[in-house]
Amino acid sequence: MNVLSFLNLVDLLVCAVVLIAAGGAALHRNLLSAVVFAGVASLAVSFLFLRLAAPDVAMTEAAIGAGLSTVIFLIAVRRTQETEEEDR
Amino acid sequence: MVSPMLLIAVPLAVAFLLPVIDHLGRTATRVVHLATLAFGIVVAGDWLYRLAGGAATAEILTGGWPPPFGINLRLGTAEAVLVLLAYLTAFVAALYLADREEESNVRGTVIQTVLVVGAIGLIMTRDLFNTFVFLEISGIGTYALVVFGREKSGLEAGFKYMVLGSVASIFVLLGVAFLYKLTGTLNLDDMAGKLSQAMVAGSGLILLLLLVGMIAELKLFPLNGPAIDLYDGAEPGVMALLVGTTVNAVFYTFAKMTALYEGSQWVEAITVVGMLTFVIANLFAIRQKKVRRMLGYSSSAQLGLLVFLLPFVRSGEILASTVGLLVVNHTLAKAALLWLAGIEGNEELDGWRGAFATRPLLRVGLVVAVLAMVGLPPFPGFWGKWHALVGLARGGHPWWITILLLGSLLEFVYYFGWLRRVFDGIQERAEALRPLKWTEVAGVVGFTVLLFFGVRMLGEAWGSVAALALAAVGVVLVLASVIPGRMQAAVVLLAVAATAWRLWGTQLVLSDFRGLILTVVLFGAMVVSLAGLGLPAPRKSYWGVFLILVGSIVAMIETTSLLGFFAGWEIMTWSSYLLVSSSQKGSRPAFLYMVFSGGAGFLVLGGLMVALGGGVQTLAGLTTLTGAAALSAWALLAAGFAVKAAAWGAHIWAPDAYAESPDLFTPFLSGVISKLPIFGLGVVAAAIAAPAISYLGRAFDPTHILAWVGGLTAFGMTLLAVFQEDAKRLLAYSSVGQVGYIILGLAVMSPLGWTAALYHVVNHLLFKGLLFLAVAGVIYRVGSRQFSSMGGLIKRMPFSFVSVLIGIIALAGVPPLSGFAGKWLLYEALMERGWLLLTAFMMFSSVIAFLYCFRLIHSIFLGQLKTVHRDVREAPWPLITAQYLLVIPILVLSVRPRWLLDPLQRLVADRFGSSTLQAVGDNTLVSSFGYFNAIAILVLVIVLFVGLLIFLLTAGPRAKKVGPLDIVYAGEVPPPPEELHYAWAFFRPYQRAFQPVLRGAVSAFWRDVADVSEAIADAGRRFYTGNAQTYVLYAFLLVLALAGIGLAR
Amino acid sequence: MMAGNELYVATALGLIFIGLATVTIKRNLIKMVIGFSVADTGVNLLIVALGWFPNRTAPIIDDPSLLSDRATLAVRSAAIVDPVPQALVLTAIVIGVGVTALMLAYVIRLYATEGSLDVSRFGRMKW
Amino acid sequence: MKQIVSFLALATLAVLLWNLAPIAMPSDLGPVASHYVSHGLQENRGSNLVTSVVVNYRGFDTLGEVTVLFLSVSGVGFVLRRRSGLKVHRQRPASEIITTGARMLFAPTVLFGAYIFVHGHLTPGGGFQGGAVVASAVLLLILADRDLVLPHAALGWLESLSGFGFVLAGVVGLVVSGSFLANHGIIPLGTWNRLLSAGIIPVIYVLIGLKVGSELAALLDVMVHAADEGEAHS
Repeated sequence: MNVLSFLNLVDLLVCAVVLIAAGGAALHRNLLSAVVFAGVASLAVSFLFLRLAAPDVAMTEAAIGAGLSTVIFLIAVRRTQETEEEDR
Repeated sequence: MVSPMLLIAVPLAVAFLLPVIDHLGRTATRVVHLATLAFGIVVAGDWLYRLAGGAATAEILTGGWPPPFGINLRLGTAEAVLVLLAYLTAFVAALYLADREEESNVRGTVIQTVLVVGAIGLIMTRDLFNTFVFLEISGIGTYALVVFGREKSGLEAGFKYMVLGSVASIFVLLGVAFLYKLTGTLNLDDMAGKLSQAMVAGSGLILLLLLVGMIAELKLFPLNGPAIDLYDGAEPGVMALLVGTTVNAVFYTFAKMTALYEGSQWVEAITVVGMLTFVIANLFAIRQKKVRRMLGYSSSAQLGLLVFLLPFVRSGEILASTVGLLVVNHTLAKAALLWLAGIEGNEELDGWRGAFATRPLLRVGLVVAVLAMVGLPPFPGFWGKWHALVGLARGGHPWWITILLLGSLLEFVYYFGWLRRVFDGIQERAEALRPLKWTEVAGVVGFTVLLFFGVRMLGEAWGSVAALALAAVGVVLVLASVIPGRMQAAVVLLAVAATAWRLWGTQLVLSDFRGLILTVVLFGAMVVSLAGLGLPAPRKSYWGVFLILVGSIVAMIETTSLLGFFAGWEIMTWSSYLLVSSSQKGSRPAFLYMVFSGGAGFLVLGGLMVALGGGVQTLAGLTTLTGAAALSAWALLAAGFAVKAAAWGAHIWAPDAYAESPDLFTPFLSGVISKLPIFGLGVVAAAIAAPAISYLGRAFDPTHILAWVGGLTAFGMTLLAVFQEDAKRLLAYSSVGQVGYIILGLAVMSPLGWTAALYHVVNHLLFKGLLFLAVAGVIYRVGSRQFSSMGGLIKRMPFSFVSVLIGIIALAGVPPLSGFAGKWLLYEALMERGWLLLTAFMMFSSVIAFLYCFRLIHSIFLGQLKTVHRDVREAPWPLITAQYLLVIPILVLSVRPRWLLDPLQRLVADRFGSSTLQAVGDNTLVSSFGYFNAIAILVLVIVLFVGLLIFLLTAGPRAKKVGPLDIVYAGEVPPPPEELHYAWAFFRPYQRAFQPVLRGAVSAFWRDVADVSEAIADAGRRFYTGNAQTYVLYAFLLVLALAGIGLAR
Repeated sequence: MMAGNELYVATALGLIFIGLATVTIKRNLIKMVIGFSVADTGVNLLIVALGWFPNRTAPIIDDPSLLSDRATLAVRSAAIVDPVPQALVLTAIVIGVGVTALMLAYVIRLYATEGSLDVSRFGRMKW
Repeated sequence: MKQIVSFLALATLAVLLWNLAPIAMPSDLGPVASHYVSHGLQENRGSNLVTSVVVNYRGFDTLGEVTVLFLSVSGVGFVLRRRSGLKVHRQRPASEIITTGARMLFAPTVLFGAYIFVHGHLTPGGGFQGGAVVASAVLLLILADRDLVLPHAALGWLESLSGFGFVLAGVVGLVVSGSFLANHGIIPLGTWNRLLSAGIIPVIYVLIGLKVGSELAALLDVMVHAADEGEAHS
């Protein structure tokens, strides 16, 4: 097993993390957790960007997509409600 | 020359600085904002001027590199127009919005400015990803600004709009990225070339993603739900700003993108989605109860129409400038309507009853904007639609034309339905309104004035100085509402007389179809305006509009081109509509009148399009049309003119329109306007009748149908006239019936038939004008139109009595007066043609006509005088003068029919190559069936009548004089007073006999048509559930549906 | 063995799918915004993946001699991924955060009007 | 029901999009990209080609992007301009340690951000990334001290002037070489791989960094504080 295929394995893992985190963001009923899940997905994607030879994009995604976005989501959740309740 | 780049850079720099400038105070912010927009107007206007003068299109590079390496922008004529429009709208919108919010916020100003930048960027950029960026700017600007003013509804609508917009931008971005991957470039022009070279597998799906994204951005069906909510929920002033900036810019963006779709399977999808939007949005709009929601549907429909046209622009069938006219028209009119909606403030359509009752200027603005919206001349939309239709006709797309016209008719229904409500309560609503600031009305005034640039095209199409001058004086009169009504009537009289003077002897000759109708029109107009000296004008703008009407008719008659004819026809339609609606109860009948006239107009337009598709440009060229084209053109034209003439089957609009019109206008409506379809039949339709007939060969004669339509009209309307209890309604039915006779005469297509018809045209003007004027005088004095409230007026109004007497004798077509010659000629023509059944039918209906003629004079003038009318005076002198102006020609014609028949003979001989009528001596006519000596008959009749009178006076029982209340009750409950009147239900026995015929199948049919379309609209609009997620789902389903259809090919 | 970028494309499509499904199925407003954010990330990943080539380096040229040596430059430039999609994504990310912020501001305001985050509460305007 | 339809529709859509994978497969650089790669160095003298594209070749996009951010911040402020019914963001006061820590971290973080955008033309990262880092420094302060009142006026001036500077740089290009945001003939391109090289690119990227940083800071500020600043005195 050479380095290349190891990296591929890592890729595969990260991709799985991305999708699982995104799924968690979609399904978790606590909004704060959902936001954090989305942030994790974004952070994982920024790693993928690095792997795709896009360091600029990776930095931006990490700083803005994962960092700032998450913060404003958290602010919004704090200013509304923290659980996902539907009313009938 | 200022670089076009500054059109973007300057407002953007200002937007960045505004938060700092605001520290100096809100006034500074406003001044800088307005100055920036003014700068934009000047620069864009300057560029437009140069480009229109032939300057080269400006290409702007960025980054220092030529495309495709750098992003480039372009400013050509189309772009300059749109940029100027955006700046203009933004400027006026800034004025309007300045005081619309309680607490103004500098951020609102910033967003307004950036919105303009976004729109201009979209318009000018030639780069696909740059387009995406500016789409986002426009989108975010829109989302942010819709909460302006009205918080709650704006929030809901804005959120839905944002949700769908975000889905759309995902689609667009995916499309753009894949297109880059596919072609290696982002420059639009570069990409279009590369795409067409290699249509790679999968490119269809990519273009589909972009297409669906753009459909959502363009607010087309089925993705227009949130946009319509936006119109409903947001401050109308904001929507006006968006219409002028973002909406146009997105449309132009898509227009640029159509280059990518060339040769792909989606071209048809664009066409279909566009047209579906136009028809469906217009259909759903007819059931809207809220003004702004209705306007939203209308906007969606208009965008649909524009998008529909784009593929035809690509293929060269339609000029880009045509679409440009429609864009400009929509922007100006819709923005004006939205501002008006904001000023009025009432959301419910029914709350608009009597809107702007005390603000005539705004009302004029509303009417102008509505006329422009539905595509009536002289406003730019009309010319745009016309040229678009011509393009479609030439390209051979009759079905698209049909659907387009149907959609346009729906537009008539809801826009004039709106005006109906506005006109409805105009008399009752005069409360004090809050004072308006000039900043609020600047937009309405400015944009409606700008709409008048279409007049330039009107001048080209008409080429008639007289007509334009008349219309111009009319416009001045509309605006100069301070001039008292009677003085305005005098101006009208002078203007019409001057026109007649100018045309005298050249165009005003009886031996020519045009000249004959022109004479009828000008004479009728003079008589009516003379009468107007004695009656109050129904509305301040009445005489101005009347003059516009006369001008349009003159143009219609004088013009040689099909376009000029139709432009005149449509102006005639809307100006007469306004006049009908100007009486107290006129708004409803006027609405019906307009809808049917609109339908008639579209039938005529369809016919003209068939002709234009066959390469015909002028009226004279119509004769070159042959074969199936001739037949379908003839059929459409004949049907259109028949509807406008209120022929049986489409007559339901007429009685109410005639009856509820202002008393001043009914004589003109009946005597003159009803002759214009006859003009159309005789000059336009008849030109292609021969090839139409020969196309069908011996099998079938299409004119026979027209003849029966005329015959049925004559019979049916006469019959209905008999049972009316309302003097004007009676005359109305009679009038329509008489036009039926004329149609019948023309349909005979023989010299004799035409002579009869044209003779009747003149005669009908004279006697029906006379009768309506006389009745107008009676109604003015008595204050009612019901027979039951008249009676015995012979002593109080003797001059009017004589008028009516002469009128009904002429009408009944009995000797000795002029009507007889007409009927006699008609019977002969019918027999000559061998249509004996029709002849008998017509004779029968002439007999029925006696009944209502008698009714008219008996119920009004004979019998007992009501006590309340004991002091009634004769009608005002101008009215009487006008009547006697009509009596004189009737008497002259009765004695010397040849004075009219001779020129008619020449006319007919011109048309048919021969005339079968010969004249012997001054007053004798000879035809194949016998001869007719007017003097001899006159003498005979007078002798007979005098003899009868002497007999009655000497031999008959004396009449007993009783008081009007000389009625004995025998303990029973008395019925309502009007039923006790001697003239009540006069012909009830006949009514019972004819019951099966009269049941009103026709009105039931039209009611069903209306009900069914409303039911469809009601069921259909539930499609817009109001739920944001459903709207997103529609977007996905649209992708799948189109993919299923398009990719399967 | 993965020869191309299928893994990234599939992940990107998966993100888009999850994001849009959240937008259409979850009735909570904040969840919808999260959905958009996730879908945006997916789109960005997809675009970068479009410009990627196996075994090539980031679009940074760190050798001054290339300025004069055109032949080497040609060789080097054949070993670089496409910079354009990256540039586009930089723009798209920033735009995305802007839209997200505005959406969340809307959500905060909508919550203030109804006291609920249920999207079906905000469908009064219809038909 | 609707959920099921949505799910199925989306699944079908995803399958449909998967058909695009062959197009997404690596091929070769397109004509425009190869131009950037082979000429970018000469034309802009910047090592980081992404920066060359972002600031020069597609600089107009970036101006648009900055505009989007500016517009979003204005929009958020506009949407949240009214107080009625808004839930106030209450927060326990942070402990002394956190406050102090945040203040200590503030300066280095800002410096780090500045470093990123100053070197945008040479190394990965640039205005956006640096700006985001600067904003996160501001975020630290906000988190640490809720009652902190940002120097709004200064922030506003920074926001306005950096944006204005960006446009101005574009106009200078327009005036000097007839092309908006052009990079030749204004500042010498300089020596490769120096801080002061690549012509106007670093200038613009610094302006972008300042703009993005101040903008994102303003965004955070407005999200946290908008519409409850009045609460204190009413």
